[in-house]
Amino acid sequence: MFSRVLIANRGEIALRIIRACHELGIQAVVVYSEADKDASYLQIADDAICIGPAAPAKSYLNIPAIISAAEIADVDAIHPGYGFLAENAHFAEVCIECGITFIGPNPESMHQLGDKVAAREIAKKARVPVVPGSEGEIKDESEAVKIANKIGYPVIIKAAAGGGGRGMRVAHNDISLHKAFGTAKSEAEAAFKNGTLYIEKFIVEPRHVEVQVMADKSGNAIHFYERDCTIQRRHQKLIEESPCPVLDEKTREELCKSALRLIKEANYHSAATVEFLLDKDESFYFIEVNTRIQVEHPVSELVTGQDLIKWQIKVASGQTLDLRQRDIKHTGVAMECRINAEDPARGYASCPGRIDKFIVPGGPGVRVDTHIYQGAMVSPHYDSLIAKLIVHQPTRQEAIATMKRALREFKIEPIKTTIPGHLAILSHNLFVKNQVDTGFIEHHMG
Amino acid sequence: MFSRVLIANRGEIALRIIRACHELGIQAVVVYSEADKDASYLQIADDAICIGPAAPAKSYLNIPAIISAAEIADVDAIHPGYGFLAENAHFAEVCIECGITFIGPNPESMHQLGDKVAAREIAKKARVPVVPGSEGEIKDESEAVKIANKIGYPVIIKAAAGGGGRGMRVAHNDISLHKAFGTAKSEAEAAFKNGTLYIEKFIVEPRHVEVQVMADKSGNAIHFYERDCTIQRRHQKLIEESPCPVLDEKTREELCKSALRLIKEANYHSAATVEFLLDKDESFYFIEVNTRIQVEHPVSELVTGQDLIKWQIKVASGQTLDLRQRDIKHTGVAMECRINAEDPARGYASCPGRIDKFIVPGGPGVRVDTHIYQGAMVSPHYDSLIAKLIVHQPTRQEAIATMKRALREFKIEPIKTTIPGHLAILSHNLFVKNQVDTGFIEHHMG
Amino acid sequence: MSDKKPMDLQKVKELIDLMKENELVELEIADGDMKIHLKRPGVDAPIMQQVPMAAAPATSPISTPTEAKEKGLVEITSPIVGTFYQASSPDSDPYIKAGDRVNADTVVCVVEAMKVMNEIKAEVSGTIIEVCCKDGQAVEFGQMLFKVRP
Amino acid sequence: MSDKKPMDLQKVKELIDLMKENELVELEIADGDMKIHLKRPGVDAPIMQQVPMAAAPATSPISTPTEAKEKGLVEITSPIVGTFYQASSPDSDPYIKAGDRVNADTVVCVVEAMKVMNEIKAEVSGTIIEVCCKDGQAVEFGQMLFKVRP
Repeated sequence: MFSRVLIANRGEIALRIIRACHELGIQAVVVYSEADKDASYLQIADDAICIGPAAPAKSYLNIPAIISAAEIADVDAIHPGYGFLAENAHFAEVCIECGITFIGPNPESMHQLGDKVAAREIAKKARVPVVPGSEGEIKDESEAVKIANKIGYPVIIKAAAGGGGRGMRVAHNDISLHKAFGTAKSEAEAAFKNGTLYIEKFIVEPRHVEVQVMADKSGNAIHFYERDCTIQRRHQKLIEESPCPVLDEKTREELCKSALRLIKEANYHSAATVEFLLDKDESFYFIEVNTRIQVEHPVSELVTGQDLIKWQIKVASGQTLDLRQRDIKHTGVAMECRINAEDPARGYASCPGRIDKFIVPGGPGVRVDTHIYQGAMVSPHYDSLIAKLIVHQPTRQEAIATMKRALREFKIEPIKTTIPGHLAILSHNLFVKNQVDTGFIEHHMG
Repeated sequence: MFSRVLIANRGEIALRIIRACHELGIQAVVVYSEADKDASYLQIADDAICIGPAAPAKSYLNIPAIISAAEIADVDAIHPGYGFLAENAHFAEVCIECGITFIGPNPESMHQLGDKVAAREIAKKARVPVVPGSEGEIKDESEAVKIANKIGYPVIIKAAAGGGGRGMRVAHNDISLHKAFGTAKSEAEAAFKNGTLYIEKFIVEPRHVEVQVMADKSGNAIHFYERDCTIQRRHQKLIEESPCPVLDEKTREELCKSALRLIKEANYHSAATVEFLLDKDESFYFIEVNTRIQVEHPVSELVTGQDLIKWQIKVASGQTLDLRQRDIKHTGVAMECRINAEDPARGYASCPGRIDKFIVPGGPGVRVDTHIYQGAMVSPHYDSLIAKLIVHQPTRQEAIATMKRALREFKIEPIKTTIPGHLAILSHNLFVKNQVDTGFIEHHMG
Repeated sequence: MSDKKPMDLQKVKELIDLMKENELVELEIADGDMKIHLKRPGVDAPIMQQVPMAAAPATSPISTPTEAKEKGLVEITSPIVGTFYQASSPDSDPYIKAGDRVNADTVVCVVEAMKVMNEIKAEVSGTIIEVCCKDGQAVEFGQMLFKVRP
Repeated sequence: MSDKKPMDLQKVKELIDLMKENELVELEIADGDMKIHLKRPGVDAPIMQQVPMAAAPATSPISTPTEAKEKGLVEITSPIVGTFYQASSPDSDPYIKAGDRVNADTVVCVVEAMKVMNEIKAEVSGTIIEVCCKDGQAVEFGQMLFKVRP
């Protein structure tokens, strides 16, 4: 096992990793930017090293500074958290070259699974359902129409180099597809200097479901069941829960096993999340793999009683996963609300500032992961997540009741947060009755 | 089910009961003294009524004021918490006379089990082992010697009217018994104007083990396993854990079943704790019943996944315990540290004052029950408990590791607390190796 | 300072008294070659600013004790929790009303607690300025019932 | 103030007492060629007191940025994380020592990061007053390396 680990991240996930290290008897060294010099977790860490100014490019994304900090702190391993360098295969390579273990997958599988086309190929090899569509580039409109008629409308055209919705168009019939093809192509060329397009079946009003997986370096892999992350605003998850409340037991088992097959096919080790779209008929389609620990991992920890960060550290150090799949029990319902510092009245803009009042909820069934304290500053330089409120109860109805009372207890002043929005969602009939899809926030909570 | 409950208590247990009420959809009304007017849980409650000045006799022990508050608040039931009026049978009677449900046992069983001699008789009827001794008063020295020789030395002489150690003497042989008898008798006469003595076997270096029980009004009763509360200072519990780490499975089952037999024999309903001394040879002896919820109840909640306060409210409203004993699973190890505002350098005197810094631990496996917030005043009028830190992990070793990291995260300034003391106990070899008895603090942590 | 025109301290004192009486925070006077500029700390502002957010006292959801007692007035507060009645029975006249003179032993109202009518005495002499509760209203311990000018 | 008419200290003291008694924060008097302007820290002091304990910044466990810069001195801080060396090799003389004059382009030390020796320039002209790190010491971003009197 490692004796000293460097945490190349900030905020709640840095604190989360310090906790795991300390419980494993490992020293934890954190890096920080000048903007984070007053963070309270710096005092809990065994060492803290300033690596640069507030701008992420000059600190948390600054590979030479982080490696240099790791060297002077004399650590065995680096945990990248999520975001920043967590999915940067080059960073993982540099760690290895410097003789420092990267707590995550090897660079090759990170690179391979990070590429959507390559990941899709692996999924197909592993007999995991993927969204039907063109295999690679479509040459012209007539090929697009042919494929669309084969897989059935509606379809979505996407830019191969794409992201952020640009070069993306939905078509419901041949006529709209002709029009969409041209628009998408010119958008893609303008935005990415690459007009390559591909086509996929468009899943209408899907749910977002993902499977938590962990694999060791000896080829053992287990899953920790699924999380439902359907409640999103502009592709940002807001509420996550486990189990997915609409999944029947058979589909659920097949979903989890699919994720495991994919991960094994990729010779992957460390934590991963395999993301799927769940259609109204309970068909599920693989979309992508996140080759890191995720914000919402506590949801799976509560329902399984397992500590995913500890496992991630243990398997990185070479320990085998001495757990069998049947040892992982799923008990009750867990739910997470992301408490972000953002102002609904200003288009959910991040709402930085000093926190003058901070009263954290507690009591039975409540877990809070936060690096914030009364008197802390919320920095405008980083993302707006200030706390994760996670509850665990025997039933979904009880989990919602506990979450609501905990949200009402949570006092954060004077900045605006997502708390009132969460209370509105949790009280919404469609949420309570599990009749939501990824468009719920846009359509019902505007 | 009740629609509105009055909470006749303060501090963390008042907040705990508000949480349970709100999760059950019940309105919670709290009473408060002038000293507690700034308590943050008053804002979470549906109503808060000032019932008197700081002195407990004029507020939290003031039965007419509390009943009057219950009447003007128009509640269905009163939850007494622990301490104050929780074991006052007269208060329970007044509630019933006023048509308000008392959330606790009926006054008769409270009265009966509150009387140590009567409770001992019930235990014997239920075939629950009691500490061997004289059945009632011993007339003179020669009878004392006769009984001592029958039950075996060492023995302890106690005043029937006693308490606080007065009129109490340990004897190891006939000679010291003769001497002790006279001293105890005159002490008892001086202190209680009642020289009645009885004699019991003196259990050397016992552990303190208690069983959590819940019974409904239809005669169903189940247990929630045991708690070990051996770590005490001057009979004040400091650390509690479940399971008892030295109990073999067979003894444990017999212990829990004994507690259930006793409770059923007493026709008891509501929550109760049956306390035992555990001898080095794993013999256990009934000592008393606490006819209320206890400070350390969260330990049992974490290992069983049950909410004891909710059950207490549900059975008081007449619901049946729709749980069978085999539904209550015991998972992992839970441990509680009581965080008291007290100063070890001043003989553990209570340490009231304003809290200028309050950073609560969080993350996996950690539960915090506290009514304190940054800026709160710790009142000198009430007991020194400011927070309960409870952890839950698969093994005792992991529970200790989590507790230690959580204690180190817990920042409470500028007042003195039990946190450094807890860290010392948790690091002590004898505690880690389960070689402690109720004298541990006095003998090893001086 | 000129020895020909000695500064008139007495006048400055008078100006300050004027400021206080009128709750001025700043005063500046130019008179020929004479100029006086006086400034007092804001009466409300600094006090308001000093209350940290976290320490802002939770107000009782049912009633708030008077935060700033009115000058020269005395409060009669409820010594018990209960229900406030202005008269001994629904048909009787109120014990007192605004404008009435009371002395220490004057019964001003009853507060019913646990079916017992507790007569509340003024315990102060003076004139009732305001009846602060309505007939039949629930009152807390310490809640203001009447304002009295002694 | 005129040297012919010595300042009347006694009167100033009286004015100060007057301010204190009356909680004035500022007083300005212009009288002919005489002008007095007094100010008490009343306005700022309460603001200082208002800083709650919790806001006391956590200091970095490894090193603390200078909290109160010494008057007139300039700091040379490390622009990168790494290991501080005073000389280019173990056998060489230090680039500089206390008392040496430096200008903006003078190399004052190297900071090794990822096996690369980064020469650090003074970027200021002046005299080295103190070398704040030891040879071979780990330094953070922003850590003070030298004090310079410009």
